[in-house]
Amino acid sequence: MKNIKTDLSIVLSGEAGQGIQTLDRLLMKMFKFSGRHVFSFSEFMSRIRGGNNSTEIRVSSKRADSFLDRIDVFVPFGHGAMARFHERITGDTVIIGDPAFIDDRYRGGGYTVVEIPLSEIAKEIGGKTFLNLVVMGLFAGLFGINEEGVQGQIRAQFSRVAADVIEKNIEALRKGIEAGREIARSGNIKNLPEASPDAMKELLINGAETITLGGIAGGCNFVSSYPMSPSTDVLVNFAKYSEDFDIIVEQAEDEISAVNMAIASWYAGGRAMVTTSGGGFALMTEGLSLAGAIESPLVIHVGQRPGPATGMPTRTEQGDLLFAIYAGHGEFPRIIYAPGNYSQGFDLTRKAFHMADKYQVPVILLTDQYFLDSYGTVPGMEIDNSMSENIITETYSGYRRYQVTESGVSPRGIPGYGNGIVCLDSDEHDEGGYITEDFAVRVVQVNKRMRKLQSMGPDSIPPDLYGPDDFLCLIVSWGSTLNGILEAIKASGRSDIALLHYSQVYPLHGDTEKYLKKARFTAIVENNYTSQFGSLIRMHTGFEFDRKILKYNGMPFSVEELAEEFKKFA
Amino acid sequence: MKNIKTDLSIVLSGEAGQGIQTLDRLLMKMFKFSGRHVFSFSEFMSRIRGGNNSTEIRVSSKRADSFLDRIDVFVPFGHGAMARFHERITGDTVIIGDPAFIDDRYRGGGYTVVEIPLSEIAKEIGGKTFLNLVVMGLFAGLFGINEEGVQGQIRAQFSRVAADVIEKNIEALRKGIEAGREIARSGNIKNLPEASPDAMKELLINGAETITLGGIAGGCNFVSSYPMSPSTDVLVNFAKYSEDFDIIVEQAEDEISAVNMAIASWYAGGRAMVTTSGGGFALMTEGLSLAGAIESPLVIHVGQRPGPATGMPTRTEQGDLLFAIYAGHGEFPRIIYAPGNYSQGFDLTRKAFHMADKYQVPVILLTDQYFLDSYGTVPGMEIDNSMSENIITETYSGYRRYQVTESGVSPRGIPGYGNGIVCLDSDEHDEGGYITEDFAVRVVQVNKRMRKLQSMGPDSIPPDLYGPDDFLCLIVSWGSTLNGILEAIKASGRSDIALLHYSQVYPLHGDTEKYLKKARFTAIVENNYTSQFGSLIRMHTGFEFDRKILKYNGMPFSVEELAEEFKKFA
Amino acid sequence: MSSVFDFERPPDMAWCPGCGNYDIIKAVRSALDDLNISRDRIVMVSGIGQAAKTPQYVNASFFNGLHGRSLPAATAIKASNPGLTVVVESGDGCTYGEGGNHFLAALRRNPDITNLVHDNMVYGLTKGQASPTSRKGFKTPVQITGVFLEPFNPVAVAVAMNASFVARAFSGDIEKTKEIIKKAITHRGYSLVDILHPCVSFNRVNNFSWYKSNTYYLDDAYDPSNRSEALKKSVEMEKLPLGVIYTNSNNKTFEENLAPYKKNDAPLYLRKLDAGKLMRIIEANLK
Amino acid sequence: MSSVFDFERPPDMAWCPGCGNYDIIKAVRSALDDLNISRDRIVMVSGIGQAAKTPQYVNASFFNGLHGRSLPAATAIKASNPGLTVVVESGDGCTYGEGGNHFLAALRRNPDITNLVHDNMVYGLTKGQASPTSRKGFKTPVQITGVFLEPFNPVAVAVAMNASFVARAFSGDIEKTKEIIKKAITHRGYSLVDILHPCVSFNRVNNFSWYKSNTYYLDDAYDPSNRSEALKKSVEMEKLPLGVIYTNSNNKTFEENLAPYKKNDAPLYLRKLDAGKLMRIIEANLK
Ligand SMILES: Cc1ncc(C[n+]2csc(CCOP(=O)(O)OP(=O)(O)O)c2C)c(N)n1
Ligand SMILES: Cc1ncc(C[n+]2csc(CCOP(=O)(O)OP(=O)(O)O)c2C)c(N)n1
Ligand code: SF4
Ligand code: SF4
Ligand SMILES: [Mg+2]
Ligand SMILES: [Mg+2]
Repeated sequence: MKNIKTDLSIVLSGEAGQGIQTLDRLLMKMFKFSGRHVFSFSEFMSRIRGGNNSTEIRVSSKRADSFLDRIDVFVPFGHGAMARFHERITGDTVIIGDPAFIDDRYRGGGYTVVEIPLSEIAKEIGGKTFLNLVVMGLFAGLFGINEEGVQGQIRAQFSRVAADVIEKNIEALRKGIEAGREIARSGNIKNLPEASPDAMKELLINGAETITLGGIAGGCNFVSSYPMSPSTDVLVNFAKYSEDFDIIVEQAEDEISAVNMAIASWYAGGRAMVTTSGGGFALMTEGLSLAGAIESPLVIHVGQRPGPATGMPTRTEQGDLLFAIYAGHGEFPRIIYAPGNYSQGFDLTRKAFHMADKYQVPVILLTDQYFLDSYGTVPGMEIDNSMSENIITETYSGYRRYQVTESGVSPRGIPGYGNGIVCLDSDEHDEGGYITEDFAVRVVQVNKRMRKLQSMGPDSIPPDLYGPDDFLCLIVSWGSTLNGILEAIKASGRSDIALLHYSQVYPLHGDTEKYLKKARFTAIVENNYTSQFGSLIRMHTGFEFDRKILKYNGMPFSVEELAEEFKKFA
Repeated sequence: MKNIKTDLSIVLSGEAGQGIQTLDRLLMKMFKFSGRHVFSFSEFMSRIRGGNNSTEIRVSSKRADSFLDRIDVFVPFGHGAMARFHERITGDTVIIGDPAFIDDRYRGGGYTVVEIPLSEIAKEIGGKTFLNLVVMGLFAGLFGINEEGVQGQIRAQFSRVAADVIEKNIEALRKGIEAGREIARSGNIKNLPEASPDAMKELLINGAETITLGGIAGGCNFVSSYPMSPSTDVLVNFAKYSEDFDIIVEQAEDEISAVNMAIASWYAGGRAMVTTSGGGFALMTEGLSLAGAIESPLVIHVGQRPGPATGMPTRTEQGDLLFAIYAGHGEFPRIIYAPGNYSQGFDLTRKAFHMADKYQVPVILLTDQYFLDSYGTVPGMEIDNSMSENIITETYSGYRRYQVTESGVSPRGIPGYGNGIVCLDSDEHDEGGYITEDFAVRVVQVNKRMRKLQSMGPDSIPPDLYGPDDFLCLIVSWGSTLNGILEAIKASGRSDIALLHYSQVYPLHGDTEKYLKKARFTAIVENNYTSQFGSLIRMHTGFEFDRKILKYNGMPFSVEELAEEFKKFA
Repeated sequence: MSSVFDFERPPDMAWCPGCGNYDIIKAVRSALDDLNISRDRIVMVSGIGQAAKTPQYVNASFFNGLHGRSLPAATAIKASNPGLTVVVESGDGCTYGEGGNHFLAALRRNPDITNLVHDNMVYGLTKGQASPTSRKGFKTPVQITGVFLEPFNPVAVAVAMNASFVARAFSGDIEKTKEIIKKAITHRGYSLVDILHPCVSFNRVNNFSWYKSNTYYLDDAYDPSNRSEALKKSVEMEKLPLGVIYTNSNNKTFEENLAPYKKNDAPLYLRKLDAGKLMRIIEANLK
Repeated sequence: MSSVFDFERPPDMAWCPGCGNYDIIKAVRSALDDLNISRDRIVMVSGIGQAAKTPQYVNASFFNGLHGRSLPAATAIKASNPGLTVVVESGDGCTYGEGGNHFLAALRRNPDITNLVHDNMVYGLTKGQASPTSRKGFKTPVQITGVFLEPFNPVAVAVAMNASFVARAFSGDIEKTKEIIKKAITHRGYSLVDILHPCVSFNRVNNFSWYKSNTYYLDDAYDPSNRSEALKKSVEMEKLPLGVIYTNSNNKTFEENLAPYKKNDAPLYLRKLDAGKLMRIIEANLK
């Protein structure tokens, strides 16, 4: 039996449609209220019912916010719930659950099994639906969490449910708590993570919500999208907030419509965004090129999943980076952000609106299923109007939309605001926006557009260096791998390793070479096959990494597999 | 007055709809029959009537097949036909034409003007429509081309026209010939290019036709496309040959349909291709990714034009290279060819079908308006069945479409041929083609797909080195810039310069580094703003060019401007 | 009832218990059996969605392509090998939403394929957003105040466009649905069957009993070749008529119009390039 | 006849002499003048094609986007600032071909925009391929044996989908076309006007006199609000009826249904983020 001091990893596994995600949220909230740091990652199949889904919840006294291989407590929710986890279930794992759901091979010899007739308990109370509450109670009891507090949470959350049902919920909870206390007493699971006061104050959020809220903080008031995993939650969240913040949320007939609507909304004074995944983004690339041609602001969220084509709709990958950078015919500047944690998710989405508006370029937010579907906590968010204001000009007679300027950015007018007219053409155009076939004008307009790459420089986000300034080994990564790498560096016990993490992946920041040259050994970590960011870095610096750590099976890196790799660094 | 020994450059300039392109073809044919090498490049506006279009015809005793700034003879076909050419009309240019069409600034002082009342002559014969024949005659007379031969050409070409109209054509021709002889006698234009016997035997072709004929030679029997300049001619040509070669030619409702049709046709035993330009290709990127996922052969022709978005629909650029390389979400192998001359246009399109079939990957043919719309001659073409045969397997009970093999290539069955069934899924799939969510199977299938990058190696086309093996300066280029660079190297008088030209631009050939390292000075020539191929080379070799020669105004490089640059090489 | 399209080992079907898709696949399998269609001469084509998984559960060749793109794929498959029976199965979102433009094109092209649209008036696989056929007022996590767009009526559009075969079915009646499917497959030309079916997970409004009480079968006297009658029937929205609503056999099929098949029926894969002819034509045209 | 939408210096118009587009733009300009629409409150939206160049020649704001994508753009412009008059002008290929799916969506969404489709039954700008409305038998360099697809009938589809305003016009009659356009612009909701016009360069079949003899005006007694009459009229193909064929004012417009406008009319650009509220909601929901 392992002594877990600060950090417990719980895996709940069952079929789609059993409500494991609901239970996940209930537990997360409960643990957070009890003063624990929490993090959970859900992995699920592309189906509505059946199959096998799971969630890993980490409960911890310090921030612990990445995917772990280790399973401390495993709760199966049905037959076949354990099969996919066999390699991760070890002698240190405590298996808690219905006797019927525990595979025979775990019985007798080497495994710690706590059999509790969970389904029966639920059935006695009134049916399967109460199973979740029993399990919630079980963990409340195990952790010795204040019973009234948990009851309060349930009463608040189910406030719209009939009174007798609530009471049954409470009963289920109580039964669970008893069972949990029993386990605690048994001493099978020792040294549970203790409460830490700062956790309680944090906000509980998932990646998708950081994008939505960041968007709202950036003044987003127009969202046109077509549902596509794993980005749909962002669309759903915007719909949820649409009435509160006067946001037009429109489900488009297809992604092509979505992106053209978003661009045209900016033209007419909206602050628009689309959310999609790789396949939908592919359909938007002509629109992206349109934004480039007419110098329209545009924010595109791309939640990556494994490709090509439909690929693995509910899994994770970082396989669309170079596509995002070069998507769209012709040449034009763009910005690509890839948040590494929830704060960045919020801040960068907010900033995306501002940068799109300031430089009149498309900004792409590149996330992935791992980022979007994992829950965790964040201390707070910066909210003011600095990124949500329209950067527009009142037009006047003679106003020219594409007036040539030193920065390449022309004052942006919108129709209906001022006496001028605002003319946009996807053909090459003159300063007034009218079609031109003049070669000299073409060159002037290309130069003007491309000049923004320079103008944007000061607003470029440098990579973040985590770890010792005098590192010997340097890991480079981008996007959602941030937390896992940081935890793995700690776990590796190596104090000579630093991480250089990019949340702005394009344009590549100028400091890159400086950092890389300093290192004795360099490695890149990417959730893809070809090391796309590594290729980008080579394209811009000539630099090649000593080691490429790549994963492309559809799952995020685990802390353990990374730590294993880091230990081997020369 | 310049003494032109081997090479005359004629520019005809007028409005859209005046039939300048028809005249261009008539003249090309006539000159070729007379034993001259010919080349012509048409540049035109994106409109049907009016505006200003021109064609530059080079008539030469040796092959001369690239765009020249120099204009030896200029014929205006209307008011305003000269304005856009002022910088290129010099004291050495002989201006021949209707007094009404010759701008005043060319009269008196420094310019050679030959006024001939061309329109009046045509009118006397019967109307404007005869103008072309008068001009044709004019050049026949000037060159002293056998009159009967030219008459024969006319009679053959207009065989379906009423007899009296033909006679009027002949009359127009004769009037022109008289005028031409007059000019010849005047001695204004001296030393016209002499005939060379080999020219007569050559085939007269344009870029678009090389793609079509190469496709047919590759066994193409299914073309689904949506019209888009400058690629429409390829579609039109396929339609023209459809009955002769049993080709299904379908105008799709949009590019998305086009690409999905083409992929599905391969599935059902067709050999399919789409032709489009950047904007249409953007819409096909999801389909491209589908081809990657289901390992479908696919041939896509992309005729580049300046972007972004609608850009300059009838102009040229090489701006879609990196887009083509990274288009489509997810990771999968592909091949990209970029023909540099007509032979390559034919050979590579033919080969594209074979390679697509052999490795079950999409193959992209990247051309541009300059390549597609310029006419010239080619000695002949290799035609046999070696590239047109289906590489398919008769299926059997238990056949599995994605059987894992060492090369990554699985025997390709098609439905209806054999007793087996052929199952294709855009989701990640197992060997049988059925959806899988198994992480291990995912990895096996990714590895299998990506292994083809290695297997394809032996079939990879190395870059061609033109010039001295012991070069000091090395120019690198790709696609349509080939001929212009070769002529410019000659014109520069520099014998230390070699050209390394890529007709396969992706995957980048392994010899690249070897060549680059040998050079004292390196330069890259590209018809774009950002030097996309240069970036690709750096991504793969770390190598950076000393000099980037880039042009992005919508026109191809001229020999002179390149030669100017080459002369400056250190 | 066993079918030649069953698997030796039954596949793990990814549909929810109680879903109408199970009934549709039964009707499809037995229609194919009834028509004696051979397993190696049929191709099932689909896009992406819950309905689009159908081909995975029919033991035959399939092309399971992109969301919304089943019709161009099916059209090309049929055109490349007209000897194959081509059946397209996909959802309402896939066919009328993402694929709307291809739906219009298929109506015009008239390939000899059968298009079975599993119409549950919702996006199932992506967890319950409105589809083009969702009724007004239908609330979802995206349409939070209810759908306010006019529902798409595929039958009316098809009849208005003078389509070849237009029918509506309801999964709840497997036998009648099977018969309609058989007519659709045997009909020469593009056959649309909009098959209403309940989605028990995401459409609680248009459930089994809703369909029961909001549909009726056209009576035997109804003549589907009468266009003006069909037009009238097709726009009925209060109670949706079921059965074959319109047929029009005046038009040739897409395949019949294609260059290769004017001379012979051989599928493309059996044809060879005539290299000599190509050589001759090149010499003749380009010299 | 001068218009506030004229330029000081007349632009170089890229249309062929004799093209019907000239008549359409005249009708549009004078309709706008008649309706007293102010130059700074109107946006012209188009895709790509010859027709799509129209906004370039009307002295007003315009959004000349991608081929086929005029309708999503126009819908979003109107939704972002409902105070603007939004007129979409594009070709038959652009609107019904590449843009077919958006056409279907616009019919369902019912934004208060006016869609003038310059229908010359051909792709003009790309030099004469068939468009969805090309008649059977029409030969082109791509359709070398003639079009064999059923022509798309936008009017029939629109009526079948219970659209808001459906009309057909002919460029040859500027005055009547103008009146139809005025009705379309003043109508609340999505208004489709399919404007037949000759393409003198690429459509030698459906020329001026063809249109003259293959169209007729609906008489004054015709009641466009009668759907079943409209359905009948809409499918007439021998002689194409001209005029307002169908109107349906039962549905709210797209904009009226949108969250922001339920409380007030202010266009999006005049609204500001309520940062305090955002803070409160975050604290309430996520704590
Ligand atoms: C280009 C693209 N956009 C979006 C998706 C995501 N997606 C998959 S299925 C689906 C909707 C399915 O609805 P429907 O066609 O009605 O099928 P159902 O699941 O209801 O049977 C969507 C939006 C996708 N796979 N590809
Ligand atoms: C995505 C894309 N595909 C194709 C084109 C090429 N294209 C430009 S206009 C046009 C057809 C125009 O036809 P129509 O809309 O009828 O307009 P018209 O020129 O006849 O007025 C096409 C195919 C394009 N610009 N973009
Ligand atoms: S989500 Fe709906 S349509 Fe899909 S399987 Fe479940 S019940 Fe059927
Ligand atoms: S091509 Fe046809 S539609 Fe276009 S301008 Fe000329 S005549 Fe008009
Ligand atoms: Mg559905
Ligand atoms: Mg047209």
